[in-house]
Formats: sequence, C-alpha cells, structure tokens
Amino acid sequence: MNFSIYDFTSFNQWIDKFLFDNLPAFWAIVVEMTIIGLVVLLFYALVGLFLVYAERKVCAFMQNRVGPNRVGPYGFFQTIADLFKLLMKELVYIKNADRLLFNIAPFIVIIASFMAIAAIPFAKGLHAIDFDIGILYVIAVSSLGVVGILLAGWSSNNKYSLIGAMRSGAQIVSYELSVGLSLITIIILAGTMQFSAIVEGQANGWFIFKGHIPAFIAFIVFLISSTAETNRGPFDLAEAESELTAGFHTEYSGIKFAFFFLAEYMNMFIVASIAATVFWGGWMPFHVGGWAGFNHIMDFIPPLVWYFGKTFFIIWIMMWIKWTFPRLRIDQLLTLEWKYLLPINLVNILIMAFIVLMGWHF
Amino acid sequence: MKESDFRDNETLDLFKKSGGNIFLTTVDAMIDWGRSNSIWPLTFATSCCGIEMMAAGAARHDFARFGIEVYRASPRQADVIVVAGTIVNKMAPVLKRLYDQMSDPKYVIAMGACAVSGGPFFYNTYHVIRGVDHVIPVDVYVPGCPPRPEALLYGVMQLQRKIRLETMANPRKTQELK
Amino acid sequence: MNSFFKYFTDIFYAVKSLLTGMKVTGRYFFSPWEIVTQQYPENRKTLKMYDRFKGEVIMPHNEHNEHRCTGCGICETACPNGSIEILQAKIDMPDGKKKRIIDKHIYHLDMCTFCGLCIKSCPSEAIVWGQEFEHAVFDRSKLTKILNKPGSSIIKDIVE
Amino acid sequence: MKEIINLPVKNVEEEEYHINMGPQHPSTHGVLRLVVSLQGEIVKSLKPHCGYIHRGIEKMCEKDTYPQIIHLTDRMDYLSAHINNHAVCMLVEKALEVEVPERVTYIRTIIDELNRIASHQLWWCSFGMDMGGLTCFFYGLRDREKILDIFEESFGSRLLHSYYTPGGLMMDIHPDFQKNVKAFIKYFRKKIKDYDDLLTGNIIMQLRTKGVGILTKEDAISYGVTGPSGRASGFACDVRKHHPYGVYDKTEFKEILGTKGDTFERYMMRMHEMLESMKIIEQLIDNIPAGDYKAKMKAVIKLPAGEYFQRVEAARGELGVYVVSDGNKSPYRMKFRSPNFSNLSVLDHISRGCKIADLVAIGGSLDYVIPDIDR
Repeated sequence: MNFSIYDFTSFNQWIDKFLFDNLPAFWAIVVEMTIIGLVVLLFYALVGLFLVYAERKVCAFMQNRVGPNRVGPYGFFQTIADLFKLLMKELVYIKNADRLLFNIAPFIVIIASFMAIAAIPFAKGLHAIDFDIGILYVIAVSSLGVVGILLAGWSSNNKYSLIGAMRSGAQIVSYELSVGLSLITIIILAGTMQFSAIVEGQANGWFIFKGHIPAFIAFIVFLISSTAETNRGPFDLAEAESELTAGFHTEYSGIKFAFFFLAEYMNMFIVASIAATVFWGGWMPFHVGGWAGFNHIMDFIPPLVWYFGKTFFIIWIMMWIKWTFPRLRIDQLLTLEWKYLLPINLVNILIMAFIVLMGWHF
Repeated sequence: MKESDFRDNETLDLFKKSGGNIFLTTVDAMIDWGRSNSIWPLTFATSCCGIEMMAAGAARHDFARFGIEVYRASPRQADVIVVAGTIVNKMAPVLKRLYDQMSDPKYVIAMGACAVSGGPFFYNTYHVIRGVDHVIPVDVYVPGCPPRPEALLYGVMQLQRKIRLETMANPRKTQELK
Repeated sequence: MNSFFKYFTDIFYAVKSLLTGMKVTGRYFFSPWEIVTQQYPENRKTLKMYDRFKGEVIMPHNEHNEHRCTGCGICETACPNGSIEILQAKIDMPDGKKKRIIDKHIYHLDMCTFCGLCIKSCPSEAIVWGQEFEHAVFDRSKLTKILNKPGSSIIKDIVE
Repeated sequence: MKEIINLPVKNVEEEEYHINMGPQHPSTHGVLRLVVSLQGEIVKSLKPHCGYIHRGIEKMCEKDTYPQIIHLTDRMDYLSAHINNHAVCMLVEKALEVEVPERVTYIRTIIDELNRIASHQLWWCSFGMDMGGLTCFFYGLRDREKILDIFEESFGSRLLHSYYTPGGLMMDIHPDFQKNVKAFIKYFRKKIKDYDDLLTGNIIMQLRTKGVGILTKEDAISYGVTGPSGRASGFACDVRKHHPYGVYDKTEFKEILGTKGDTFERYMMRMHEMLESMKIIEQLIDNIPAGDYKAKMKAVIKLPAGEYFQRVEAARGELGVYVVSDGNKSPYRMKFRSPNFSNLSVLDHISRGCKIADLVAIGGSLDYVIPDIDR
C-alpha cells in the first residue's frame, strides 16, 4: 500500500481491493457504502459543530466582544454543550399540525444537504463519488432542501411559518437560476462538469484568475446567490427574526430544530466548497506559471489544507456579509435577482463564451 | 468563582437533600453540563429591565461568554424565560401561555423588582401581578430596579448551579419542591 | 441611454456602500484590542463599583454592634413603595420612663427601587448605600432583610 | 351537485387573514400587540392593542407625595428617565414659584441631553436590529455604556436614576463629571462615523426606508406626532425651541426639519439630533456656574390648589404633565401626555399598503416605548 496525504487514490483502491478479495461482491459493496456513510456522517457532524462555533466567534470579534469562552479552551466545546441540550430537549407536537409532514420536514432538509457532500472532492481521490455531471448533481440536490422548508412551514399550522416558507420558496427557486448560470460560466471555461476534471484543469492557475473578469463576476454572483440559497443573512427572510419570530421553524423544538440549524451551516459549507472547487482550484495548490521553485514549495502543503483553507475563507466572507448588512425586503430580493443578477449573468456567459472561443484565456 | 462565594447556598443544600438516594451518574453529569452551559433565553421583555438584559447581551458584558447569546424569538426553542419587567393582569395569561409553549426543560429567571414581587407597584395599584411566581414557577430571583447586567449574569450562574443538580430520574425536582 | 447608465451607476454606488459597511466590521474583526468586554466572574477581585453605586440599603454597625438608627420611621414614610417596615419596641429607661427603640428594621430588597429617598430623609444617617449587587437567590423570602443585627443597640450620642 | 356549483366563489384577492404581532414579538419593542390584517405580505390594516403593561401610574401618583412621584415617572419612558423627571420637577417648582439655582438648570440641561443621546443610541441599535443588521445592536450599546458610566459615577445607577428632586438635585454631580462628559463627546464624535458607514449609507437600508411609511405634515399635526418623528414631516414641534426651559434659550442649536416624512427621514432626524445634543452639551459643559445644588424647599411639599401644566421635549416627543391639586401633599389628578401614545396612533395610517418588513421598519423609526404608551 502506497499511502500519502497528497494522493488518496491508491489508499481507496487498496480498501476496495481488500474488501472485494475477502467478501462476496454484494457484501463488499454494502460494507463500502456503510463505511462511506459513516465517515460522511461523522464529517457532517464535526463540520456542523465547528461552523456553529466559528460563526459565534467570528461575529463576536466583529462586534467588539469575545464570544463563548467558558466551556473548554476558548469555548471550543460550546456547541457540543448545545448539542447535548438539544438532544435532551422535549419534542413538542403541535395539536393541529400535519404530523407526518411536520416530522419528515427536518429530515428532508438535512438529507438534501447531506447528499450534496457526496460529489465534492476534498483531495485527490478523496470523494465519495465522481460523477461526470457533478455540478449538475449538486445543483439538483441542493435545491431539494426547499421542499423540506415548504413542508415545515405548511405543516406547522402557524401563520408565521407559512409566510416564512412561502418567502423561502420564492427566494430559492429564483436564486437557483443565478447559481446555475454562474456555474455555467465556469463550465464553459473548463469544458466539463466533472469536479475532478475541473480541479485538474486548474493545475496551472485557478479559474478565477484564468477566466479574466467574467470569472470574477461569476464568482461574485455565485457568492451572492448561494448566500441567498442557503437562507443566510442578508437574505434570511425565511426566518427573519424581527418580522416572523423564527420563520419556518417557529414550531420546531429540540433536535428537529437542531437539524434545521445544522443544515443551514452545512449548506453554507457546501456552497463554499463548490465555490472553492470551481473558482479557486479546490485542493489544487496556488501555482504561478514560470515560478518553478515557488510552485514546488506550494506543492508541499497538503491538498486537504488547501481545500479547507479556501473553503473556510469563503465561509468567513459569507459570515462577514451576514454580520454587516441589514436584511432585504422580499420584493427587493426578487428585484436583485431578476433585474440585476440574471442579466449580468447572461451577458457574462456571452463574454466568457467569446473569450473561450477566441482562446484569450490563459 | 468558588461555591462558597455564592449566596443562598442553604436553599441549594435543601434541593440537594430532597434528591434523597438519587446520585448523579456520568450521563446525568454530561447532560447537566450541556444544559447548564447552553441556556438560550427567549426574547421577552416588558419594560425597563429588558434594556438591562439587552445591555447584558451587548459588547461590554457579553452574555455570549456563557453560551447564552442565542436569543430565540420562538418559545419552542428557548430554555429560559427571563421575565424582565412588570407583568400586569392583562399580560399574565400571555406569560403563562408562553411558558406552556416552551419545551422542557425550561427555566424562569425573575429579573428586577417588578417580576420578583411587584416592586414599586406592589401597593396602590390595581393591575399588577405581585410577583411573577404567582403565574409561573420561578427558579432564580434577581432583585434590583433594574439589576446591573453583572447581577443578571450572577443570576444566570446561580441558575447554572441549580441545573447541575438535576438527574435523569427526576429532572424537575428543584422546582417541584416549592 | 440615460437609464442605461443609471443602471450601472446604481450598481456601482450600491457596491460601494456595501463595501463601506464591510470595512467597518472587517476593521473591528482584525483589531481585537478594541474588544470592550469585561469578564465578569473572573474580574470579581478587581471589579469595583463607583462610590455612589446604589446596590442595597445597609445599616452600618460599629465594632460594639451599635448602629445609629433611632427607629423614628421617617424612612418608612419617605419610601414610595413600602419597602421599609419599622417595628418598634418599648423599653424601660433607668429613670422609669418608657422609650421607643427600634426592634426590627425590615428592608424588602425585592421591592426596593433604589430611589434614595429613605437615605436622603434619614435624620441620623443610620442607613447608607451598600455596594453589593450580587443578590440573586433561589428563594424569594431570602430577599427580605432585617438591617439591624440581632442584639445591636443604638449609639449613645444619637439624639432624636 | 347544483348547490355546490351555485356557491358564491370567494375572491382570493379579497381574502385577508390576521396575524398577531405581539405581545411577545421581537420587533414590537416590548409588549405591544398589533393585530395585522394581511393580504399575502401586504398590510391591509392594523389595530394596536394597548394595556399589556398598564400599571396605573397616573392613579398611583394620586397616593404619592411629589418627591415620590419622581421615581414613578422614571419608569414610564425609561429611556428618557431624566427628562420625564425634569417635567415633574419643573411643574412643582413653577407651582411653588421656587427659583432653582442656576447650577441646577445647567446640570439638568446637560444631563437631559446626555439622556437623549443615550436614548437615540439605543434606538439606533434596535432599529438596526429590526432591519436585520445585528451588528448595529452591539455598536450602539457599546457607545451607550460610556454614557451609563458617567451616569453611574454621579447618580449611582445605570438606567433609572431618580436624580432630580423638586427644587434641585439629589446630590451634586461627581467632580469628574465634566471631564468624563468631554471625553465622551470626543469619543462619540469618532464613533458616530461607524454608524453612518454601517447603516445610514447602506444601500439595502436606504432602499428599505426611503419612500416607506410617508407621514405628511398635516397628518403629523392632526395625529399629534411630535419629537423627531413629527419633525421629519416638517412639523416644527421642538419644545426646547418654542417653549424653552432649562438653559436652552441660552444655547445655540438648530431645530432640524425634514420634508419627506418617510422612514429614512425619521431615521436621519435622530442621527442629526445626536449631533445637535452634543453641540448643546459642548456649549454648556464648561460654563456650569458654582453654587448650591438645590433650592430651599419645605420638608413637605404642598401645591396650592389649582391646575398646572408643564411640557418638555422628551427623547421621543413632547411630554406634558398636567396636575390638578387640591392643596394636599399629593396631586388630586395627574395626567401625562405621553409622546409615544400619539406616535403609535399614526402607525395604522402610515403602514397601510406596505409589507410586513416595512411595518417593522416603520415601527422601529417611530421608536415607541410601550410602558410610556400604557403607563
């Protein structure tokens, strides 16, 4: 076995071979799937908990205060305490709620974000599945979450929840368009929808630099519209605290509420990692053409560090945006999408196509 | 802060004794640790004390250090209701309803003279509840008019001490005693 | 054409205003020395209230367990919300007369609004402001206090 | 089957539904209940329900002596506690024809203005929070703590001070008062730029507030909307200018009037007012005359029989105190004309046809304090 932190392909193949050698084919696949499922689940929980903690600390520093610091060093175990509490909290059943939909909704939301992780390459060879239509899959899966939100709002038998869910529906359906179009800009440049191929294509320069200004505009549009798609501030109309108390999850308590809470942060992680993969080269180190020595030093930094560094930087930008801006109104939200982001995006695709056609990109 | 530095250790000892032969297991200790370190308050303020509650959450005093900054507007997700301000007869049913809507385990801090006893409105008025404990069970009383944010933080620490006495077998024993 | 330019200038000014806002929060994020938080339970040793801080009403006693309260009841009438109750007792003086003295100076901390009228009206300066603010208790009856310590007596030279 | 077909078809466009905003709702700043009838997101009409914090303060005043009333007026509009107290104190002094020392009037004016700044800072942070910008909340309260420090050093408490008494002050100001106030003004002039950068100039905030909740001058006058909200509509209603009290007649300050009367204008009024208040303080702070901190008053204050009225400019508008005395030590009837009550009454009028989010913004810009409405 030839294992290195720079290439996980051989490691995965070794496990695969080991299982198939020792078990019948059916059971080997079952065991493989179970292992992957468990690993993704663990990863999901850890990243979710860390992001909640990070958000609290980041917003605290932006607001001139220190944030949680009494549970563990620098309050690091704060979210674990929250988790224990939410696990043990009573689940309230609403009398006139639609029981089935009310109970299913949080799971739909969390499964939607769960499925999207599968396609994301964390390092070379480290991904659950490498579709050749990876981007399409992620866009399709991430928009499933809105079904859960709509169900949650509808089934709660609460007017605030309903308004929040309807807002969220309008919001996500329209911003889906911008997310897709801004990714298409890069697909034109990359010529593929496969995540691994997109990352390989950035070996000699990230797309955000390769694609001139259109790629940068696409990145900004993607950042805005994906923030809106994850229901985060300043687009958090679905749970607008000052207007709708807690929006679509007003009636949820305990662990079901925690699912919504966690799904929000995981969605943030997913869109940030897509942005990092598509625009910033994923796990690919920072290379400058012609500087062999510099590139060589950069290669020493493991891909996982590059990947998480980029992802968390983009998450930090999203937090920065959230903790600075006031919330938009629903009509302004739609105006922003249909009057600004969409036309800009369409023109942007044209320019990008022109650049690629003329071979002007690096 | 040492245990002996706190006030009213006698009542706490009484709670401990009422537990009888139930001992805190490891699971209990873990759950209590979680509960006591993540007390999410409900955004509920009726009058002046609400401003000091806001000040306690703001940059100078920073509630968040205790992990309490997650102010939930929905009672379903809140753990503690800080009754900050006067409760009048018209408001009392609403308060009771809010308390009922909260999911267990739930705690109550009566903040300020009005919530503790009616305060300045104890005599001579016709419309004020004389102490919020006539409506809902109160865990910790924080007197003051309004109490300083530090006093509220102290009240929260008292509540944390109380939560740490809970067991799985008898989770609400500290309130049933009254 | 004019509206076409307006479209782009709008975007430009919008982005500029958003970046101005982000500059503020970003600056505070990278300047942790501007954090103003006081870490309350950790700084208890150094935390000092201002001299005039109104924490609670206390009755200072000297080393012989003597106070200055005559039990006149002026503070009781001055109090706007009845937080002070004076219970008087009668004792026999050596010259055969009966004299009223203070039995219990009951102070309801749970009702006090810290307006200061009692302290201002006290003719013999028997009660003053205490600096304590950590009053939170589990039992409301603990907040009703008797200010004169058991067995205390009045300082001799106080005249009503 | 026939009957079903003949049923009148309900017009979906006309269908309204009602939601209760409050009594416990984050944007009503307390326990106000607004019954809002909505059509989709559009507010068709709303009914404010008061009384969730009615404590009977006016009735209680009839039992209390005049010095005792002070601590109740503190608790009406707790954000402009000093200014409320000022009204009662001036009323008693006027009725008894007591001349208060000049030092007292200077100190009272400075503290009133400090209180106004503190109130507007709190308004700014809660307005930012209503708009969804949570960071505003922390910046506003951070700067407010500086004022509270000054207050606490001199008067011993942070929010409700009961510092004024009929005829003067409870005690003299702290020796460091002037120094600290000057330091605060220097500090706050720097920090108020953050407010502008973070919220005022922000495009989202401007889009959400400009042209929303327009209150015309005529409506402002007929509804009796005073204070910054009234002045935003062009209603010149500053009591400090038109019926000067304290030492306002000796100071230079502008009464800023708006023209549009929308939410943004109301927002700007308060931002300007903070600057004007700082100007007033700067003019007065070095000129506090030496002297006694209270006038000679009788031990028991009895107002001669008659009716008395005094108005002041509280942080939210014109506060009027009306007393009918029958010559006893407590008033026969006491009535407060509270600014928030009139300001709230206009909410239904100006928020019809706007969205829920606008309703929250309008409510934030009217800046009501519920205990002052219900008393």
